[in-house]
Amino acid sequence: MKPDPITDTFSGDRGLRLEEQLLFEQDRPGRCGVDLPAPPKVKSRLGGLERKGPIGLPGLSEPQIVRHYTRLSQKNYAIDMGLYTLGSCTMKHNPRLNERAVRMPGLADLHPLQPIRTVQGALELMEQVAHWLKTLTGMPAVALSPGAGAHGELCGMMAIRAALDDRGDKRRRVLVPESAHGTNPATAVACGFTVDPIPADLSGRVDLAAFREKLGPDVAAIMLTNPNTCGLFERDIVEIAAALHKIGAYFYCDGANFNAIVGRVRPGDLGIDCMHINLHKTFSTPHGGGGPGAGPVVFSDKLATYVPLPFVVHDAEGFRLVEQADDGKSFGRLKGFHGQMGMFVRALAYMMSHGGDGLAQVSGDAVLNANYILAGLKDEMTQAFPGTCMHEALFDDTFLKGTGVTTLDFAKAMIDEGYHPMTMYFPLIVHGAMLIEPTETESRDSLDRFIDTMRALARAAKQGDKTRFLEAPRFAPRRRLDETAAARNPVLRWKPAAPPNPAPASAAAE
Amino acid sequence: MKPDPITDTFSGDRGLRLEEQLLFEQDRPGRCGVDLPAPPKVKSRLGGLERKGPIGLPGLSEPQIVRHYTRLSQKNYAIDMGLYTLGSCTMKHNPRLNERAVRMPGLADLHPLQPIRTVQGALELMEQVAHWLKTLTGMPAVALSPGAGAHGELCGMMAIRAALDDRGDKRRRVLVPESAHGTNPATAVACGFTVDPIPADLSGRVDLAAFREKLGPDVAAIMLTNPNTCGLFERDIVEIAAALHKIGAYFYCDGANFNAIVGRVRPGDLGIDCMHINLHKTFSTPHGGGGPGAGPVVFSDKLATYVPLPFVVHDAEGFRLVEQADDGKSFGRLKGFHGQMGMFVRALAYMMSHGGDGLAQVSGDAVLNANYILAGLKDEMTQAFPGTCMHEALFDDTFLKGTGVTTLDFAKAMIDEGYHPMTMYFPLIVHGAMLIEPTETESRDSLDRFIDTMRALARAAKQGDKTRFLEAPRFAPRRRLDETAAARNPVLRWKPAAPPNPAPASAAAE
Amino acid sequence: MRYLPLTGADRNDMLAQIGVSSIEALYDDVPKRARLTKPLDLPDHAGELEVERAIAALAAKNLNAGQAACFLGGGAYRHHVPAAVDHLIQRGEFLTSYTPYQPEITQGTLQYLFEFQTQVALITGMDVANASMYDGATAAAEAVMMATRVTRRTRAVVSGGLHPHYAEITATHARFLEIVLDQAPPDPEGDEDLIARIDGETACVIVQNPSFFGHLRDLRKLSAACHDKGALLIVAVGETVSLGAVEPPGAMGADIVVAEGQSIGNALGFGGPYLGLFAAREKYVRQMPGRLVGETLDVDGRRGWVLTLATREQHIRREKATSNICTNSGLCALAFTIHLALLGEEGFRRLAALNHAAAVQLAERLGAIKGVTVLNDAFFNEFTIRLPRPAAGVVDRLVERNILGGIPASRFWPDQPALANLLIVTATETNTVAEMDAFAAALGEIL
Amino acid sequence: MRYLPLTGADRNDMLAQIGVSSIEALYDDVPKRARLTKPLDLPDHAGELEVERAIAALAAKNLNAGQAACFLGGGAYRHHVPAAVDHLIQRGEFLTSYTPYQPEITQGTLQYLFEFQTQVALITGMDVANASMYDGATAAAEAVMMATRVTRRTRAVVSGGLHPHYAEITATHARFLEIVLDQAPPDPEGDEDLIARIDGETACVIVQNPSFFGHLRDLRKLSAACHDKGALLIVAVGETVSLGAVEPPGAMGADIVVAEGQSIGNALGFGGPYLGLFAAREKYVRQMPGRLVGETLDVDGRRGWVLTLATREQHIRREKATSNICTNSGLCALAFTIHLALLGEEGFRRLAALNHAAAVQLAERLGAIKGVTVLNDAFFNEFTIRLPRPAAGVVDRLVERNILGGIPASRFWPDQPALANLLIVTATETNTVAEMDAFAAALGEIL
Ligand SMILES: Cc1ncc(COP(=O)(O)O)c(C=O)c1O
Ligand SMILES: Cc1ncc(COP(=O)(O)O)c(C=O)c1O
Repeated sequence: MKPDPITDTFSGDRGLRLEEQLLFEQDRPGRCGVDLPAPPKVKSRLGGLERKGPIGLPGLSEPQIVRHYTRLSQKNYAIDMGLYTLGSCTMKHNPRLNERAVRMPGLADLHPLQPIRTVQGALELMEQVAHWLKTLTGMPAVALSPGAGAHGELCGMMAIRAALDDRGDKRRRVLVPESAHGTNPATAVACGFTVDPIPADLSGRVDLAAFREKLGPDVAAIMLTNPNTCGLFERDIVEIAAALHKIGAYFYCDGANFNAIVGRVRPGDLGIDCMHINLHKTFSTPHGGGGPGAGPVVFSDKLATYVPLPFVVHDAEGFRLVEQADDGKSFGRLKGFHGQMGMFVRALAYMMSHGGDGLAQVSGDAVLNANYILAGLKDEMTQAFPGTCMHEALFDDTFLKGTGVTTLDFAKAMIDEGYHPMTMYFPLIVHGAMLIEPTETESRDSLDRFIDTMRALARAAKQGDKTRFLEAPRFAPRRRLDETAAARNPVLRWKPAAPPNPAPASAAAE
Repeated sequence: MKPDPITDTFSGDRGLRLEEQLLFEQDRPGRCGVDLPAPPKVKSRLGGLERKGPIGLPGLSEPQIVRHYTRLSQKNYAIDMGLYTLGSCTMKHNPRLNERAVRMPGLADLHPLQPIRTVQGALELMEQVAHWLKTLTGMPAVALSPGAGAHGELCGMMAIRAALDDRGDKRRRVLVPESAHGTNPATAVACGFTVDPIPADLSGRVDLAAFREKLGPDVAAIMLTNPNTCGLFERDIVEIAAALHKIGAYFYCDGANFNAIVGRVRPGDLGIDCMHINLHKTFSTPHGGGGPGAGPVVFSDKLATYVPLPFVVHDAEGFRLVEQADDGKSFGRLKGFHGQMGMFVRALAYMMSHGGDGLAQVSGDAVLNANYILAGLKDEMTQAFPGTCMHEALFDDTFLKGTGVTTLDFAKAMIDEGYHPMTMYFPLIVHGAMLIEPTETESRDSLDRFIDTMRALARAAKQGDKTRFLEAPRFAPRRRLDETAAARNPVLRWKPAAPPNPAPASAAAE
Repeated sequence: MRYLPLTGADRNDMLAQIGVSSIEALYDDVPKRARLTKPLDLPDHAGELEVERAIAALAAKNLNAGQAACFLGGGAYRHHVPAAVDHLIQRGEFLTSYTPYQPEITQGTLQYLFEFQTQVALITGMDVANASMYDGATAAAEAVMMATRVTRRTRAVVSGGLHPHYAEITATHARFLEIVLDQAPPDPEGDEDLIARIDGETACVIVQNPSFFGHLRDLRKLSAACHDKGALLIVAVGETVSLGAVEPPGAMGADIVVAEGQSIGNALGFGGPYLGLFAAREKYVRQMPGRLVGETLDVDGRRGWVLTLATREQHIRREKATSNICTNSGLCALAFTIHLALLGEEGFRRLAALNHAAAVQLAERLGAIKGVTVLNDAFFNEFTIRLPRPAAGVVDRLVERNILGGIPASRFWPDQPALANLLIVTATETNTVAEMDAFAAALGEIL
Repeated sequence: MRYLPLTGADRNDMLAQIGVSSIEALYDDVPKRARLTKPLDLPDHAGELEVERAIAALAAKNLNAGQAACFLGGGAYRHHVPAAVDHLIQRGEFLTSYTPYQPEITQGTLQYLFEFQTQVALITGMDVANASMYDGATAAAEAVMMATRVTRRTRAVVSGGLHPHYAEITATHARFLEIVLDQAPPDPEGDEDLIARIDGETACVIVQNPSFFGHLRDLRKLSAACHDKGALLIVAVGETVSLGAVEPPGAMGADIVVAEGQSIGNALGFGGPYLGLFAAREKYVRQMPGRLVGETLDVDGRRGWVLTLATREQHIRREKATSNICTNSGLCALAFTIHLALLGEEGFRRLAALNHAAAVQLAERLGAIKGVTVLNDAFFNEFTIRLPRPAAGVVDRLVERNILGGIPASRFWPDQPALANLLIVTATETNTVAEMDAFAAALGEIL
């Protein structure tokens, strides 16, 4: 097919939008992106287990590698580029100071198993992070080691199991709102519990009556997100905590949304027993294309004795790591070494930057921005639950009814407009849910432009401009991808093509 | 006008291609991207010269700043993205090791006026760079301080003036080939010389006969680029040097193209008297959107006594900086402090990485890549001069004759294909010149793709597919810009718009 | 407040448009008595210079490995990471994006994860690999849980050569899932017999190669024994660089391979964040934990990548998920894949050879000291020596000479006197011969 | 050869396609005897680790300013640069692009240069500014040359308060262009009378504010005197941060302003690369050296930027160019503009206020030492003190106490005994009160 001079190019690239092959397709045997000296001649001590045959790794030079990843990066959307509305994920600005701090050789080039007296500064830093988190949550104990939010959930729920086991209590039923994040039920089961869903009321919060009905002697705990995944504060949280405690159950709070209340409300004052904190959400450590994160868990006195190993203690001789528990109460170890140190450094830099005086402004601005979006959109779109919201604005797809445009289509059209879409179809209790979290690091100008664009899109959908949605995205590096085919016939790694039949020499010469 | 659902968006952004306003248009008074403590109260000693009135700098927060420059960067082409064919500029890969080295606190956080014994490592490093450059060029002396190539030219030509002055010689005529870079004639004049152009022969080199005719007792020097700006080695360079020396004139060699011969030919063996080296070309220091560079100059014995201040010497007590000359022969100072230290560090890292053994491969591959392009294109395009080339391939626009497509149009079409165009319309002696320099850091696959694309474009032009060229670029962040209007009515800075007449309150309420 | 773009005037305007009087009013749902009325007892906000100074002051209280001669391993290795790696992972488009839920604008992340999966499969010799776990230790626990799902059995044999952290975490999970662990005792000599522990109830055997004590073993017999009894063999690799020199677990019959990926592309960083590698035989892919990226086409027929087989994951399957993991180690995986791409076939093999050679040179030096015995026959870049006295005290004395001289086994087994004199030492390409000489000389003097 | 993508096989294939037998054959034009036949006497190629170690070893032989208390200025200033600056300038799209000759794919560079030009014009109080020169010193020389073009006169008065490097470079150029300089003697007291030196032949007066010795002066009378005689007033600023506190040259009648931009956004870096700021009255724009970016529209009517007024430049005008400058200080200008964007109106003013306050605090402490006299009435963050003995020796003694205690005037004027006891000291926002106390105490003890 002849390329169209208006829409096509010969190379397949288009201006600054450049295609990029797989590393494996750029292989040249013998080429290398590093220069390593020849190894000294020694007698092998590999015991005859020398690796045989080629591994299959491609050979590229440094210039190609730099270009490869630069080009790949240019196919991504990121906070650094624009509004990343992905609700529940708190895509706030990641300060560059944090990146500088974590790379200080005195922190980056530290082996986790160095003698304790050579890492006093590192342990002190962990202790400082612990102090900030305990103070901000009003909780007496913290476990720093969990690797992310879901790992923090495991940590908390295991502590609850340990506490139950310790008192010989066999209760296993865990109440989980239907609106909960998928990690909550998955965690409960991974800790040997069973999950009992509780419905939401018309306001998007735990249905208090239904909750009370579920209570019983076999209830081990609730896993409740607060502010919840609808972006709402659980008004009855103090009553819920009291009711649980009355029956000897525990309150696990999913603190993924702590960013909405940090500096203004201490979860410890609400009666919870433990809560994880996503340092990669509330405390601005980068999301890095999917991780790493960190999920420290704060604990009430009731659970503090069961916290996992290791933890830092401080005495006359300095800082120490407790890696084995004397009393046997700790539920054990959950993560290699001492946790996500790099995230502790970043989070500390962030907390110190905002200070005790500034974090309330952080949460306040996050909530303000979300409500500004809510106010700006609620007449064109349909708000899922009435009233103001916390840090994220939730819409359902009622406004799209009859338009032939779905939440998915709407999201893809947002891509064309230069935005990262909101979280879609979550929470599950809202039809065609659209969960928009702007965060506090968005300027008003940015919000205004976003609101204008969303309103224009909503109007376009209602006015029957379907193409804009069904064809979307039109301007992204790829258009809609076939996910069904990907799952039906999974291709999960590159494989060399079968070598083509070499043409007979005579044919080639023709 | 209603936006077209296929080509337009409401926001004006398109997927990952995001528009960005000026900083000044994002101003909010009182907003700030840094947190500085309140200054301690002191009695002002500014002598009544306190700055009055607003400066007019815009207030933005850090998140906005990071986004602003990220978005701006995404409107650029760069070596890190693809083949940057800009001839004469040597757009080779810039190793990241160099960037790491230059940021070591022991080098980056060094004040230029510290006591000499606190900067022994820095001076030793400069001495090492000098040693490498002298050894690679076969010249006995070097001045490190010039800030870029053109500054190096000044340095060399001033040394020649100083030498002439020293012997009371008033000759002022400088021979400059018509193919020379504009900096050459500009430099000669800036040093008080007059410029006498010499033509090229049919092979693209100095016309030897014409050159000989120009010789005379008033000839001060030649400024000759070698390999020259046509990408060719000046075959007669040894004869040219001899002829000049015979009449008491000097040979300034423009070493911008040293990358073609480094490790294979020492300019000192060709009879030159001085030559600048662009560290940002041959030795891979980054071009940084236009600079900074560094232009050290090597000198023959004849000129060595006139080198500028300062320079490093080494004796029993260590390294020293000579900042005042005793003999009064130095032509003086040319640059603040001691030169482009950051470039010395990078260039040293680069030279050490390739080593004495590797630099010949660098130049060899650069020349090989250029010849591969030449061989791949010469039947579809028109080679400016016959034979093989050095590090860059030069074409003229004969192949476009009658197509209605100019070199400029062709370049703009290359943008659409994902390439940074070659140097255009330079050297001046070639009609519609296209000077393509791939450098040695381009892979063969990349060259093959480039050749295919260029051939396809050339064929398209010849087949009358004019739209592709006249409308180009179609896919870049901007299409062709009106340079005439820009020059006719220069807008060189942002100015606040006159405040719009506030609408009367009653009107606003409607 | 350098990170906050709203000004006081903005806030007032926005509140007016929302129709509330103050930000506080937006917190009306919070029980009154739970609202903080005065600032918490924490330091006030600070500028960059002040924060940087405070953290630098903490950093200065540490002895960093670059200031000493470092011979530590034990699951975290000090390798030279090319400058391009850190440069590239800091690009905002990688650093500040998240899980590629919207594939059209996250092809960059998806493609590198697809390449990462391929690399991990290749070096481990396995069919498929996921897009990373938190670390090698948690990956080991996930592997044991996966094996119980695949085999529908609940007993697991744990090698005494498995990193104690890996074993402890596995035990933590096992406890709550009623998986019974048959934990072999610490195996400093590398001669444990695991085959005897396998029976028809065994879901899996988990073994580390090289072991925590540095022993390299041929696992073919063990894998045959496992398969014989319908059990899976899980092989953990603590030092991924070893795979450039040593026969990969996949070639020795492993069913699941987990590994710590830190040692490629990632700094020591006092233990985290790291990344877990997780690879398996193709037939078990639907029981794997973690994310998977797959190839597909877009509506214009152009190749692209998407997250796939998500029905294994918590956000779709909730309580039936193969794992609760959500956020993983994306950026560490990026560092890993870039470093490995730079190395390529040739560099990876050479890096491994350099490491092995360094360790052999070190073993020769240390083994020559009177009273010191090297316990290993076969090893990669790490081995165990027996000293004539407790290793912990020796290590402390070495610190005085600026040598981080290995890990005393007592750090992990403080209560086992039999292990008190054992020291686990590592050499990598970053150790010079001068450092090794200094280490040997110092150790000789101290003993 | 990690930077070279061609393999041996590639080279052979490519040579075959070109039709030559070897790479050497492509060098046929080089005279035979000039071709190197054996490798030069230089070290062989080395890996990253080795190169990094070698350079780190050199770096370790320096005392870096962060390891000491640094009170040095003299045209290079130690300020805190926010981390975002270095992060952003390292983006490959900025770092590895070049002069924006193709505006359609360099709008990023062009826009930040346009913003830079605006910022420079604003802080200097001038109409227009260019896109940077090599450094403040070379910009000063260019300004004098420009003044001779504008006025068609050839005499220039040079203040004794101008940085000696600026003056020396100006003298170097002047010598070859037959510009006659009337150089006033060093002016440590800040009381020179330049007006008396101006006459009808004077092309310009060049003066620095604050002066090299730190003196701040009201230049209004001087500018009136210049303009009276048809001469231009050139004002050099060595410490650009001062413009956040001090009346800008533009408001005091300057015709051309040059400045060293290093102190905003750029590291000390042992003296380079830095960046020269160059601003002027609009009417002189066509005589300005260096690049200019201007606003325009594309064919679709969208705003964009281009290089403009190129007819002033060497690549168009060749021997008639206003300067021979080509490569400038683009990346340093980017660092400058990002830092200044972060500072904004409020931050820039506050930074300047902090600097001034620090210097006042330091002057109080040093002035209180017996035998020490502060020479300045009005200053910004730098001032000159007279010691009872030669400053050079004192500075050496201070180094022993880890204090970089200022710049002895004798470094610049070794032959002028009258200046031997003078020490020029600076304080910035990076100096703590503890450092100042230590400095004062040490100086007191040494004297
Ligand atoms: C409400 C909620 N809970 C838990 C999690 C899991 O956190 P992580 O991804 O850090 O494991 C998330 C993450 O998106 C979440 O939004
Ligand atoms: C042949 C030649 N000479 C001189 C120069 C000037 O060098 P610089 O830009 O470093 O001042 C250049 C730069 O492009 C050039 O190509």
